[in-house]
Amino acid sequence: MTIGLDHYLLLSAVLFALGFLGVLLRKNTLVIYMCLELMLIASTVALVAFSHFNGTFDGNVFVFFILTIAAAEVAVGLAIIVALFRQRHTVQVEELNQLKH
Amino acid sequence: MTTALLQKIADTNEWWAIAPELLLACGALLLLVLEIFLPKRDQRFIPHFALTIQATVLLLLLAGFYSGFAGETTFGGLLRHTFLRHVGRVFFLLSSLLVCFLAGICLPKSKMPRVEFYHIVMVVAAAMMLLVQSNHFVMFFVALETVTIGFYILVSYYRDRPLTLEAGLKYLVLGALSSGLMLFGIVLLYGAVGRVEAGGMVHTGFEFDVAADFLRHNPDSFLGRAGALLVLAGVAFKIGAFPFQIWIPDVYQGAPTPTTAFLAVASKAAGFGVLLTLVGTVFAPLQHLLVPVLSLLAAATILFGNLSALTQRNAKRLMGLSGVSHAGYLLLGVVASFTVPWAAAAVWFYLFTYLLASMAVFGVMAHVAGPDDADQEVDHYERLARNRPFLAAVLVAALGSLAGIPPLAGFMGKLLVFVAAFQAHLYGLLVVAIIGVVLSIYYYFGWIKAAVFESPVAADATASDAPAPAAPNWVSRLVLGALALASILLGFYPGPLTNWLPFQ
Amino acid sequence: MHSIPEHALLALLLPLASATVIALFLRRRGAIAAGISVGAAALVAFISIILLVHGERFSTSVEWLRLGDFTVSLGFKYDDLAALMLLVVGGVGFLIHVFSLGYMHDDKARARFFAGLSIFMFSMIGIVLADNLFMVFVFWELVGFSSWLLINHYHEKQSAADASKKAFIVNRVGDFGFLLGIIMCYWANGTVNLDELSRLGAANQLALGAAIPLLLFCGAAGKSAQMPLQVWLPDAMEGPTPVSALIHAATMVAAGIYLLCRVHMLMVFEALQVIMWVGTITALYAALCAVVQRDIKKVLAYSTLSQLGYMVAAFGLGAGWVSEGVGGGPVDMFHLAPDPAGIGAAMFHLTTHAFFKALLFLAAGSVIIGCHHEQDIFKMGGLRRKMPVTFLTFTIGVLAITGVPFLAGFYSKDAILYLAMKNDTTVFAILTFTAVLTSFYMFRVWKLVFFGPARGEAAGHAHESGWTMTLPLVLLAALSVAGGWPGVFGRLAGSVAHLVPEAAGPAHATILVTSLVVLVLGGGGALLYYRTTENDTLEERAPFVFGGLVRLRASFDQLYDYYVAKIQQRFAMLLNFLEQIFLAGLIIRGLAGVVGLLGYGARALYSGSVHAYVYWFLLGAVLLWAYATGHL
Amino acid sequence: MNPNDAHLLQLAIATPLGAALVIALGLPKRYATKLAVLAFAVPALVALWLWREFPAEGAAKYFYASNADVGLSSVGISLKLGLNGVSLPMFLLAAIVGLAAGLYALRSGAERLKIYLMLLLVMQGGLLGVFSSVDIFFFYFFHELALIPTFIMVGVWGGRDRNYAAMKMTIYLTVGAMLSLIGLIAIYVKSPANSFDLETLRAALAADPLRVSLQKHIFGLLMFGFGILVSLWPLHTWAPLGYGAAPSSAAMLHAGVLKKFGLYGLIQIALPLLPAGAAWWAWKLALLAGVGNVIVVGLVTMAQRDLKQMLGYSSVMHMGYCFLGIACLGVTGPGGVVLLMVAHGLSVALLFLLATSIHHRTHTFDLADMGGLAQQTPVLAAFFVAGTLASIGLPGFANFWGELTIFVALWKFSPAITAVAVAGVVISAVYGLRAAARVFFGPPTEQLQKVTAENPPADLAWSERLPALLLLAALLLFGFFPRLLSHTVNQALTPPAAMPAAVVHPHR
Amino acid sequence: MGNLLFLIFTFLTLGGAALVVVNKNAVNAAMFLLVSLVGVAGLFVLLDAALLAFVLLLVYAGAVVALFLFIIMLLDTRPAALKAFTRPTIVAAALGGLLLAAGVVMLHRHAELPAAAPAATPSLRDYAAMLFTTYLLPVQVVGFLLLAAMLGVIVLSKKFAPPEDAP
Repeated sequence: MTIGLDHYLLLSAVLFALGFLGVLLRKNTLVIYMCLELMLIASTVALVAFSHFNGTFDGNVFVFFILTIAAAEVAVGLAIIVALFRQRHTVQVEELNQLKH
Repeated sequence: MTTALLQKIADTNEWWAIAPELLLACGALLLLVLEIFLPKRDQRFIPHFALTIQATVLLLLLAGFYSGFAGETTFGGLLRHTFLRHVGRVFFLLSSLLVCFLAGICLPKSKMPRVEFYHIVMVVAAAMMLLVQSNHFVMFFVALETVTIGFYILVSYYRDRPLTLEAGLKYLVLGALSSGLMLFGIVLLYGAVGRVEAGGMVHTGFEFDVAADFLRHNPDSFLGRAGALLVLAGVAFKIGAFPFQIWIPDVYQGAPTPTTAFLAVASKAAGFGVLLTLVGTVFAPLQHLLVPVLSLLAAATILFGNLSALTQRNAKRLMGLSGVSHAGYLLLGVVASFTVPWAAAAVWFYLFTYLLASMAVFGVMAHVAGPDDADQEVDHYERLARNRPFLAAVLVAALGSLAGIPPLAGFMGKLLVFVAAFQAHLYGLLVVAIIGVVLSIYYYFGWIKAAVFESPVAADATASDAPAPAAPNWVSRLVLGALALASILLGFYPGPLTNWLPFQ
Repeated sequence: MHSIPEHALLALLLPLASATVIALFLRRRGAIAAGISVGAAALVAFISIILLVHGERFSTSVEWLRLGDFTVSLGFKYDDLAALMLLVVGGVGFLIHVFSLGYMHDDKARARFFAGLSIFMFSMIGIVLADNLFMVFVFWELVGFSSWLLINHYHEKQSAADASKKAFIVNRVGDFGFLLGIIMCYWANGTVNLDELSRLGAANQLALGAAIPLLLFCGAAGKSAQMPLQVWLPDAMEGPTPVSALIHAATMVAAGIYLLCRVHMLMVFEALQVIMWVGTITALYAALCAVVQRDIKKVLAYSTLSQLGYMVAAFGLGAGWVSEGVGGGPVDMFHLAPDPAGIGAAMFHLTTHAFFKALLFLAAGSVIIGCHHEQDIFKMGGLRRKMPVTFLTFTIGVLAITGVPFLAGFYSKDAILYLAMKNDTTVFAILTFTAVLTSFYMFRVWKLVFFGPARGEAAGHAHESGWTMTLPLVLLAALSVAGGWPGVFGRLAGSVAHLVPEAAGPAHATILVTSLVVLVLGGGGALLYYRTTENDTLEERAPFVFGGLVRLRASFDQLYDYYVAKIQQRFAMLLNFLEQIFLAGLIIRGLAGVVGLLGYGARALYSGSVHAYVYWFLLGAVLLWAYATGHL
Repeated sequence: MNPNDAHLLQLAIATPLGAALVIALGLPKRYATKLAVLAFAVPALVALWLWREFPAEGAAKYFYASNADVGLSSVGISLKLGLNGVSLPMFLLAAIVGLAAGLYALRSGAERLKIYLMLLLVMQGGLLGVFSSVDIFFFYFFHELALIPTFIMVGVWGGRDRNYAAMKMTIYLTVGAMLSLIGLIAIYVKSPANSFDLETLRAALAADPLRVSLQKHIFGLLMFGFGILVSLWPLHTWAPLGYGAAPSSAAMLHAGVLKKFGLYGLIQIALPLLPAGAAWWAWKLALLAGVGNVIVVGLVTMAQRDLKQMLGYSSVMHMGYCFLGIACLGVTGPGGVVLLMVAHGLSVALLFLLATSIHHRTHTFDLADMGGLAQQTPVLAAFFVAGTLASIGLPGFANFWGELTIFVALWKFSPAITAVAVAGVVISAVYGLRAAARVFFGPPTEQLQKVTAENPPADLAWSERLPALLLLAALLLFGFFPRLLSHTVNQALTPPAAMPAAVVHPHR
Repeated sequence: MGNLLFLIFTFLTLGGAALVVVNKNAVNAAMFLLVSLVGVAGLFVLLDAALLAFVLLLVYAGAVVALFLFIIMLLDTRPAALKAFTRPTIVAAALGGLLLAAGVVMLHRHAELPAAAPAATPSLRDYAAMLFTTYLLPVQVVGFLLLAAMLGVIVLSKKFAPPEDAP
């Protein structure tokens, strides 16, 4: 068996789905946030794989941007979560439903 | 890749073409510098400075500078300038200017730092301007994420308020989720296209033209279709199309009013600018695929937005939900733009009228709102006509325009979109749109009723807990009056806008 | 004034001008208003005489309205029929105007009254002169309006308000058929111009059928108060007495007869049969009702009804004349115009009736004024000496109506009876019996009012009226005497007079004897039977008969009241209920409610839970994904 | 004046709108009322002048025409104004009723009179615009311009139930307006003319008619859209409620003039452009209007106890005649409708005006509480009776000609429907006279005596009398001389090809 | 060899990710995230993108996961505070999982991938050339993005007001 693009793509898709599932399942905002990061990582795996197998290089460069953006996103997101924790003393999403209807 | 080639590419980096964005970004930086160097008591002038920069750039744009690149691509194909995208730039600048104006009213009510708000608004505006001009998925994603992350901050700006932070968190989670979806879509597209060699250069699916070319030749490519639809999902989040509209009311309610305005107007418009760009370039070959999807989205969005707004009594949520329905009407225009070329201009026309009216409403809200930004009930508008007749008049004009009542500008927007839709044979959607318009009359009119028609019983009951509306100062009067007047005059004489927009 | 048609126009417009001037400027100046109105009436009377004497007969018309293939013109058709009618209207109208000067002298709303009279004159003359049916209809309605206005003169009285309303609405019911008939005629024949219709009739090109004449007859039945639309006329006596005399006795109610004569060319056998029977039954019914009335005006009203029935019957009898003369089968009759003998008889009686009934009413008015607005004949009595002129003239009127030889009524009634005898024995019998009744109730009134002791306070202080009231009485009395003489009527009616059937030989004798027997039977019976007491002799001696007649009289009113209150109004209430509850409530509010519920449902989906929102995104993504794979 | 000179027409529309703007910008009340009078009077005078100067021949053409670009030429829209034989009477109607409503409003004692006048002026501008628009988009646009103030006036200055009434009216009329807008857009999109200009559309569609099925659909849209606006049964329930709540001047202008928009649209736009569609719908329309509007609503009117509601329902009923006239197609029926529109506009405005005047004196609209008012206010009674008689179609008033013409035309369409329609005349007489009698005649009720004892009712003041007189005079004028209206209408409606060469007069 | 490595890294990646999802303790989740990232980095190496693997580890393992851990510690959430899943949640999650799995299967089955066209391993110089010529503008934008994010973090956490809202 040769490991080909389809395997990488499958891997990436499973990783993406796992991330999504995590977002669905978990109630801790921090973990949810990690799962969201997983989804981004999944995309980068596919991107790098495509770059490699298609012989194009731009995908790899794009990963740089994605990683940077993800870092910024994490920073901001964590800041929000911390600020929220200060106000509400919880990071459980089911307790964060004051805004509704 | 030779150095010469790279040099050639570097030569296409025409910074002059994005001078407005640069000016804006540098202005934003300057704000920070000023904050550091100015003495504390002079810092209150920084917002004025921000407004001045934006106004200047806006005037430059309006005067026709930087529109000379129409039809060209710059930065090695990262950006493409067309007149319609130039219109988008003007739009974002105008909305950021007005948001800064709103911030000037709202921010002093809390104890938050202010300069950062203006900075981020300006950066986001610049990013939006780049976003609509992008011609390349990398550029597109980077600009989009700049906008999104900027909004994360802006939404949760009142970090001492639980509701604001809750809104921030919801926006964060769902925004990141949609970014993930979109990114995966981009990746799939990239993968599907693979390597394309043309003119001695290697091209990839990141480039809009290349991707479009691929889709034209492989309209059934699963990766291409799936990628396109996932990208669409990301855009749907931005514009608040069903079922990705679900975050809107919570976030709108919790966010500071200026942010809400920015989200409602600029973010939505950015989404539509992007959508128009995408369906006009990359996804144009997928018409057979996208028209049904977008039509369904439009119908569901219109119905769902209007129905859920019907009984809503919180003013900010109401604006959000009604904004959802506006997204539906705009989608109608987008669908029409596949077959009717001028529909894109009609969408922009609609967006401009929406901007004028929404900003006027948010301006009034900024005055009526009490210290708790999230608690803005429609009932608080009781007796507004008696207490603040000017605000009531502006509100009536703006809401009427949003409802699409002639002779206000919003009606013209709807008219153009509907005519385009009719020409595109979208009869079913038109029926839905009309049902939506009729439903919308109920809640807009309910709001007007609360503000203008007096019901003595209700006035007594709610007078106690309703905050007293602030008196608008002369700047507010000027701005709000101008917005309302524009909403009215453009209804009578849409010429200034229609002649400017590329309708032919 | 250079030409004759302009005279006619002047006759039409003078009363209108009078009414306009009064309404606009003279609301509070009753005396001047009265003067203007009477002046206008006098001029009209004068013009009508000039026109009659001048002898020129003409038609003229101008376009009034044109829309597509629909044209209405405004025109005059002044022939002998119109001349006669104009004279009756103008002459009698003028006399009644004069009478009103005295009668209404103390009325607060005198100006309105005279304006109303002028409006009426205008409308009535319009009917008389109209050359086409649309124009007739226009003035027909206006006549109805003036009638409404004048009945409603004492509007603060509930009964007057109700009576006027009833009159107008019942007339509208008749007009419903009338208008349909006109429209049908318009499309069937292409014209409603009377001349054109005559020409077509002469050329046998008319679209004939029973529908058009019967529909037109609806209008006539409404205005002339024929069964079953007779209910309004007795109630209309709520108006001032001159109004009763002018409108509800002499002229307006006769307009139905006049109309029938105008459209005789459209008549067919079946229609005429119907008309004849309606007239006959009305005549009998009204006469029966008149017997039990206590109110002097009501007696006269029923008498008017009865006499109108005579005229209608006379017109209808024209049909039989043809069938006898031609002797063909019913198929042939469709192609033949009816013989105009009916017209002659009807118009003849119309004219004489106008004279003597106006006289009777005015005399009754004089009595009422004399008795300080007492109208109950059982509370009068002995007025013979207190009001000699009134007595004398009233007597002439009674004699005329009962057909005493050589008075006007004698001739016209005989013409009708003769016609009936020749054509239809049953009708003849009924009409004869009616004539007996007529004599009976007229002499009853005569005796009760003028003879015996004064039975009421008011009658005791009765006094003769002033000259403005007695002068018209005298003039009308003269006409009631002479109006039927062949020499006079022939002069007045021109060619119409030639149409009047005249009995000759044994028939003549039969009729003469019949009418004398009728007179003696009815008149003598009443004079002998009734005692001048405060109670109705019939009621005392034969309560069963009396009660039956009263019930007969009331039956129609009860029926109508039942219909209006129980059927029509309840149906309206039911529809209103359905409208409010079902349409506005259930459907509209229900729909709004359902939409509102949907709204609440949609709103509830914004549950505030991030997880729920993520599921929404999942849903969206999965749907899009499935669509991309082609599974959707 | 040159009939091709458009300035006066533009002036007539611009004056009220301009005055409204000036008042909105904060003119003191003293001047505002004076300006309002002027702004109502100018269009009336101009309308009279234009009417007088209107060319006697060729009324199918638009005179006083002008064309201005508003920046919507890409979708075939331009502000084209002008008057033809059909719009001229309607324009005149709008001007007269507007003047009457304005004069009445001045003395109505409304709170915040300035804003009230301003809204009324906007409405008046819109109304004048509706009937002088040749461009069918602007035709719609001006209608909405006039409609919005109505809602606000009902909501702010309305009487009983004003909140619910205003809301219901708004939603109903929006539905109607949207449907008709879609219909108009459909015409634009489907026609080869690529223009909203009615003249261009007529020429284009005469040469190249739309497919029959398409015509059916579009006509259906317009019929129901306009039908809601004109209160076609069973879509009428907004009308009595709305008019019951509306302040007098708004009710006058809406019921009197604005409501005619739909009928006018059907006659000017739908019938000539979509003849096949019209033919297909005619029977359905006639049944709805004949049975629903005339008979059912007529009977419902009879059952009303509230004077204003009754007027509202009676107005709905009379619209039934108009629909019937339209169902006749051709010239006569629609021509009759134009006459009836003008007449009904005048009479219903008069009645709404007087109903309010009655309310000022009796403090009630409940018919059961009234009676015998004529003894104290004979002039008011006279006016009201005149208005009632006009509305029930008495000859001498303009309404008669409209109804008569419609009936005549209807017979050719269907004798049975004609009978139904004419039966409506009886019904209207019943409720009309009943109401007049209830209010004015007979002895006064105890309730009323109590009210009048406290403040004895004065007879009609000049401020009420003048507008009433204006309306009544117009009714009588057109009642006596219907040709003043019908002449141009006839010319405008008669198709040029079918112009009869020799008119056969039925007289010698 | 390549296959084996691929399998190992895949196992690390997916196993780590799965444990992130199902683990009850946030600290453990962060650690498993790290494991997953290491797997991904390995995959990057297999795909001739060693530089990216390095950056990934640097940025994610070094910064992001550390930040996560830091915050988790700071907030001191109790791992035991997790409530049991309710039945609807389980059903919904199962359904969601099924749908996601179906999506993955779809992708695997339907994807028609372009023929492999391997190219030379990019060098650091290539990256630099790209980033500073073709993608210069995005780089600039990202710079502003980072600045804005930094400012945002400051605004959201800095003490600028009276300390009454301190935790």
